[in-house]
Amino acid sequence: MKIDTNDLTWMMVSTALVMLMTPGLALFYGGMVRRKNVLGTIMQSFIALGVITLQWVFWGYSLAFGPDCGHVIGNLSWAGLTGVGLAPNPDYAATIPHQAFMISQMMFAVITPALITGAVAERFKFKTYIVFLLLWSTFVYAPIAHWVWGVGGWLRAMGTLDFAGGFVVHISSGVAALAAAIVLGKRKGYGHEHIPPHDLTMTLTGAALLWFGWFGFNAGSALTSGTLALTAFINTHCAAAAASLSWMYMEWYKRDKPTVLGAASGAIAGLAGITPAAGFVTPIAAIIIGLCLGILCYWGVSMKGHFGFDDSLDVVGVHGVGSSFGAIAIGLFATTAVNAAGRNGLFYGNYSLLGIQIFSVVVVTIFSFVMTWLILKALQKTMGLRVEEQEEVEGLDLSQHGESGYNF
Amino acid sequence: MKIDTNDLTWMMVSTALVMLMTPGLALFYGGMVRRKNVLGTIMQSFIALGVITLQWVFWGYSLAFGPDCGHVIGNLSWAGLTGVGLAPNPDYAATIPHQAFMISQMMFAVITPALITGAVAERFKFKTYIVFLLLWSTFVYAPIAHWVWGVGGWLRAMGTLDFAGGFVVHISSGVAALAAAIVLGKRKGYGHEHIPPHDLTMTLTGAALLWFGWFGFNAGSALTSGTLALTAFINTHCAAAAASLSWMYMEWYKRDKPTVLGAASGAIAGLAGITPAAGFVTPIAAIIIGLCLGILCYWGVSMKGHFGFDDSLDVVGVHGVGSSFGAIAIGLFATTAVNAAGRNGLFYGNYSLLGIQIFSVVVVTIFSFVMTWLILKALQKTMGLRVEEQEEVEGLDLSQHGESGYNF
Amino acid sequence: MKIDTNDLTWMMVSTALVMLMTPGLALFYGGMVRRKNVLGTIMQSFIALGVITLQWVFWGYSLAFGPDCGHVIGNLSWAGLTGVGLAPNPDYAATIPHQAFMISQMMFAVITPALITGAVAERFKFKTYIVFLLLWSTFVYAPIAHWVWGVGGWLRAMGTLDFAGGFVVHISSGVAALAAAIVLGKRKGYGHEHIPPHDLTMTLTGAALLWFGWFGFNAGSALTSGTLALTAFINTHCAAAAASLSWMYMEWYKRDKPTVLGAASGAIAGLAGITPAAGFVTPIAAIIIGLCLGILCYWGVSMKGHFGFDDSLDVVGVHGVGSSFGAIAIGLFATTAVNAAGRNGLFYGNYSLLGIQIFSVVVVTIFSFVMTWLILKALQKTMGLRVEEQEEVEGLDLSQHGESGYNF
Amino acid sequence: MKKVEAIVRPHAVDDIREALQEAGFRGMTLQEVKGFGRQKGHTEVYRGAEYQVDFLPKVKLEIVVPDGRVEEAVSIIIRIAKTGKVGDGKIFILPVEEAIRVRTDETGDEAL
Amino acid sequence: MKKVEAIVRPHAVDDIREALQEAGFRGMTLQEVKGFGRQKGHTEVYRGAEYQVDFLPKVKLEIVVPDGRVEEAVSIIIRIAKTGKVGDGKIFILPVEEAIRVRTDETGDEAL
Amino acid sequence: MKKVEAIVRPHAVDDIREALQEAGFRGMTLQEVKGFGRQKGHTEVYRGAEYQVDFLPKVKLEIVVPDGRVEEAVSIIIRIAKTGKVGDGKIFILPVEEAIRVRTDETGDEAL
Ligand SMILES: Nc1ncnc2c1ncn2[C@@H]1O[C@H](COP(=O)(O)OP(=O)(O)O)[C@@H](O)[C@H]1O
Ligand SMILES: Nc1ncnc2c1ncn2[C@@H]1O[C@H](COP(=O)(O)OP(=O)(O)O)[C@@H](O)[C@H]1O
Ligand SMILES: Nc1ncnc2c1ncn2[C@@H]1O[C@H](COP(=O)(O)OP(=O)(O)O)[C@@H](O)[C@H]1O
Repeated sequence: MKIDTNDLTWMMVSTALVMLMTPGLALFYGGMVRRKNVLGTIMQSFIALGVITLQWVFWGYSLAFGPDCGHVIGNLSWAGLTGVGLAPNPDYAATIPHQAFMISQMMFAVITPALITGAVAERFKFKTYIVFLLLWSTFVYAPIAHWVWGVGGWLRAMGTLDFAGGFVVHISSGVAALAAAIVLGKRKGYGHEHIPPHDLTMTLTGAALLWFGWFGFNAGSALTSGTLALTAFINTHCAAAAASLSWMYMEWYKRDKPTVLGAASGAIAGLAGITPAAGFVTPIAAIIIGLCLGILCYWGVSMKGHFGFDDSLDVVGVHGVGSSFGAIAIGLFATTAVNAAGRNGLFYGNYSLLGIQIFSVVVVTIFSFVMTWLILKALQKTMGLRVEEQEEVEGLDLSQHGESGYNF
Repeated sequence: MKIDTNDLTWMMVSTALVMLMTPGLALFYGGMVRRKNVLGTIMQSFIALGVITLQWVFWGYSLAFGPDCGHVIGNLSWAGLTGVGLAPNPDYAATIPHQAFMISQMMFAVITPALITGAVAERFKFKTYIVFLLLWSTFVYAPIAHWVWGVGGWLRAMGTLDFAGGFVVHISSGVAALAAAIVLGKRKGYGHEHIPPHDLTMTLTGAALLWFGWFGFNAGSALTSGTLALTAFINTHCAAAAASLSWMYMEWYKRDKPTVLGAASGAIAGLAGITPAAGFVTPIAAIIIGLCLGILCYWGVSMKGHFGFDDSLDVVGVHGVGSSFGAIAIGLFATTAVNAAGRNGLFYGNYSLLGIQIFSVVVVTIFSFVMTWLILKALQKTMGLRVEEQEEVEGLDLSQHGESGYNF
Repeated sequence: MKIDTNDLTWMMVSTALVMLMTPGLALFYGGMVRRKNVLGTIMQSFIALGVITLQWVFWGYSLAFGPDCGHVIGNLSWAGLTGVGLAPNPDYAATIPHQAFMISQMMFAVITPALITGAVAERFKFKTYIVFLLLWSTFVYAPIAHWVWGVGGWLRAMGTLDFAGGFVVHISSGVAALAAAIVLGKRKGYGHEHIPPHDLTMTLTGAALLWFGWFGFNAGSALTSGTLALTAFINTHCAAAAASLSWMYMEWYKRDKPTVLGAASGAIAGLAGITPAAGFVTPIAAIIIGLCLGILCYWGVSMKGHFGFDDSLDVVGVHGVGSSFGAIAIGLFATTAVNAAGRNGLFYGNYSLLGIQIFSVVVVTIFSFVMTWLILKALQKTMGLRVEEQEEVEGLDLSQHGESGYNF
Repeated sequence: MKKVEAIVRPHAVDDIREALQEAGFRGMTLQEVKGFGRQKGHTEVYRGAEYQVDFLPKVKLEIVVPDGRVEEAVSIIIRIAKTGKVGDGKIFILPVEEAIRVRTDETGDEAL
Repeated sequence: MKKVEAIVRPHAVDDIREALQEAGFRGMTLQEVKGFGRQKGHTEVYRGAEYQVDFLPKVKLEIVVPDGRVEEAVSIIIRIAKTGKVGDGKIFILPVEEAIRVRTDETGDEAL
Repeated sequence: MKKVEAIVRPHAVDDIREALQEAGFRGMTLQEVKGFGRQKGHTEVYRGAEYQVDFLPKVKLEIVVPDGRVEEAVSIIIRIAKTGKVGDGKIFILPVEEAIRVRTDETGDEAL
């Protein structure tokens, strides 16, 4: 197998872009919490870069992509990057070094558990969080990644399509967020006190970095440079734009005022939602999907109050709802004209794909929910999940890290 | 036509970089307004990503670059990306998919009207602004882009040189900014109250992202990777550096203190000014042009007080003055040694180019001014341009969006 | 020599990434100072983009990389880019234009003196700083760059390995920082007053941009796209991750609370430390080096108090200590399996390299310390190094630039 | 008239405001302050350097009331602000000679 | 001596300062405060959740003046701060027993 | 009881707090304020537009003390805050009618 250095260039760029998304997420979330929790919130994303990077090298990658065990998980023969070298592994990417594929996948593994933290913002005990990161990534992320993308994975074998991580990244974390919000319980004062975002300019900056990095996330998932990457690139941008408009429109329509946080939230919803579909649909379809995503996720977020859980930064409503819709939309809009390696959806005459996609959403949802629930319950019993009430009042920055974000 | 995937890689990277400029601009402007207007100001840039993206797909691109109608505008046959596919369109870029050209141009179309908002900061009614975005992009941006860059465009036919959008982006928006500042009138309290920037660190962050993104803007305008892109890359950086120094020097000389905002403003002036020339001149010429730009735009901005309009964030003095100078400087410094597809300027023995460039500046200036004026006057009569006085006092964040930037 | 446009694409991307590191550093440092010094601190980095860019074009590049004079410095025959054209210079990079090498090296030259400013934060007179920038870059940076990387440079000839600037960038500036902290003396109130960072979210944002840009710094130092760049890319990321964890662990162990600033500091220590080794070691070695770096630099920073100098933002402890260790670690971990152009280290059976590396660390340390000391003493006598006491109390923003960072 | 100055914990403020409003007090003014007292501060660490932060965030509530309603206001504030732990704060009563409503020039109790 | 405490709208401050200065008042102290009163607050929306913000930004101006100049100071402030709309603010007059200038140890009216 | 209100330079605060504490004053409250007086402000420049900033950052320290300890508190503050340059600040003494500790309902000097 010969390496195509142009593909490699593209993958290095993409990987760097995806790496930037994790700090982007840190800012996106950090701006939405109260001032006293800003560092603690940023840290939950930032430290995932540390923890998951090593986890991935030492066992995570091998579990997710290593030689298949019973269609559900990789074995540990690639642990510590054994056998993961500079020659391509044509099973995953024929034109770039195997290590390039590994590091690019690492960035996905890093951001996924960080996404969950939005649901349990302002109350997660840091020590427990570190352990949660390791457990979740090992027992939830790795299996799902293997099912959907790993050679031998059962969903992949069944024909599930997930271009850039709709199932693996967004549905898995969106659903885990639901479980986490329920197990951890509400923030002190939730529903009663006023808990406004402390700095929306930080959130907007984070959203901008996420959007920028998402070009690497989606277009990089082509694993080569070329027209497929370009299509994913264009779809990503168009869906984000469309969803930010439609979310804004909903706010205008329902409350008379379009908010800036709404426009940014819409963009993220569009990005999360188009992720699974980015390399299977046309730009016009991406716009339609984006418009639906803005409306749907606006509604998803608005519903939160009715269910009574405190998904603090709306991970369920945005990532869970958004990417589930996107994954299902593949079953409608996918066309082999865009990606010969994909299949046609309902609108192109193929009925079966839609069912597979819906089934896969259900499977991943149940698995992620149950596993996350079990992990958290176990941690609750042993280490404790939440900071003490007094620490919560004081804020994570002081209680967990002994620092203050600002000394103005 | 075969696609060169390396060129495509470069174009995807460049396009992502240019996309990042719009949020960069949001921060650059956002830091310069008062705290109560920070979100409203950021939103005016951010939402352009939403609005213009769809406008561009559905009709903007076709008007600007579609098949020529009478040398002044494209027709609508490419609306909705009809016929804009993955094969190259050799009229514009022979080695990358037509869609790659389309999306790269989209990012230029997005940022251009956002630039104008600096002139009317802290007072534009959001609802009207959305309509203004659509009208301006359709009736001012698309024609000018067609004249200068479209196949059949009359300025292009005449030999006007504009490497990366000096006319199309910066002069057009800089002049529109002048019209807008005049039509909208001054901010309440302008010239009387102290209206300082609320967060210059945000402005500096924005300037940094703009500088970074501008590598994509200018070097990406080569539409291929290679020495031409590299030259534009180097010229961009050198002009920015030189202009930031000369602006700083002017402040030191005139007022004894070099400001940080001045150095950042100089950099942006250098970037805007070198834009039209980036692919036609040598690095040493770029430095000379940059040095002049810092001085000239410093002077441009200082003049504002004498004319009595409130170009709040100095779009006219920086983008209008800067890029006009850059466009004319092509007539002096251009050399076919750098770009065989260009022509020589005065210093290389060709007298005619200078005249063409000056003429084009005049034409674009008049057109943009008159059209912007008409659009704004029409909107003033119908929807109203400014927020109510009470809303202006309260700030755009609360009055237009029902949010506060900070809850410290 | 034929240009490989893919390598050129990669170098343009890398160069843009490295450019972004300087504003990243501005934010990293800016957040750690007091509010009244934020702009002055940001400016010290930002203006290096202006000053060193021109210095590099007009004489710096020629001194560093131009035709050798006595193995210690380049001559001035490349001044003003004379002879530095679009054809490759195979002595440095055979597949990209000579100018591409020049501009990529420029970004290294820009950030290096900016790194020093952390040691003398909150007290350096701006006028003197500009002169210091020019002198230091000319008399310290250029020679060291020539010795280590220049054709004919004596350390290069001796076999010193420095992949991406461990000696040239980090040791040189880390040691200069020590000299500067000693010559300038402590901040008023140091050791007595509480001088906390004013905005750690800014510092975190800066750290994120540095990490992101460092992919260009290290992987771009391969000067081609390909497996060597990829290895440097992976090592960079892994070392940063590992060091952020081990620094955090040290804090947890020693003080019971892991700080967010600590995790970010660890990441920067990992990045600075792996820089010389990035293209010579395996990913697993990079992780081991990273783990050591976090511990070592934590210790380096903690020592500061015992020596009684005020290295305000810990440049010595992070860059000096970190990169010295990294440079020496090459002597242990380097393997020609990773880079045929390198050599084996101790663990691969070659004893000589370790000695060379240690010797080079000593040489560069002494040279940088002595030269920096002399330059600063000369400036102290002539222009004065520190702002007046009253100006220090008022802050750099007002006293040096007549501005305030925030008007909240 | 008297000015009731209450220095309390920040999170008690919303409830105090509500309770006072219900009791018919229609105006008050609030500031963020830093308090120093028996309540211990906390330690912050920046790269190994420890700082003792002695001042704690408190809120100062000022409400000018007619002489007859001082006790009522005080008791409402105490009821809500009291947690029984060190740091609950203080209430000071100061004499006010005159109050004027800017909008109407009303003075005295009318102006409150 | 009396302390004149005026709670006014933020944007009136510069003008008040100027007018007082012209009238020969050479010192004053200012703080940003949050006010609650008859003037309505506003609603903020974050992702569909509505919050009523009751406290409004006001500025509190403190100026200690000799007994004889209280009325003058008050009338200047009222002249400029009055818009006639709800929320113009209040002025309170408090007794001051002593004033001392730190720099010179002067006391009484001298110290102002 | 009296309230001692001292408006001083920000950087003097830590030392004053320490000195007062040593002298046995166990509580105080602090606010950042902007002062206007004889001390000149500074000029800021934004893109060529000059602004005169008249208000200077000061800190206001409030400490309620028993009648008998007013002078002691004042002299401690003066000792530390005095630099002899314009802008050192002012101290005002106001009467306080009552003090209450929220935690214990103690009143009078007990509550301080
Ligand atoms: N003598 C005083 N003068 C002014 N403010 C005081 C005084 N004593 C206490 N305070 C304020 O009251 C707050 C609470 O006091 P503290 O002694 O910590 O607890 P407690 O009120 O429960 O005894 C302090 O943080 C400070 O703001
Ligand atoms: N009794 C009071 N004590 C302290 N401050 C008050 C009182 N009443 C009003 N204020 C302050 O005055 C401001 C204006 O009062 P408000 O009732 O809104 O309008 P108006 O003064 O026009 O009647 C309030 O925001 C509050 O800061
Ligand atoms: N009459 C006053 N009322 C309230 N505050 C005052 C008054 N005069 C001065 N101040 C405060 O004291 C500070 C110092 O006063 P200033 O006249 O500048 O210097 P000095 O105290 O040395 O004469 C001012 O910034 C202001 O905050």
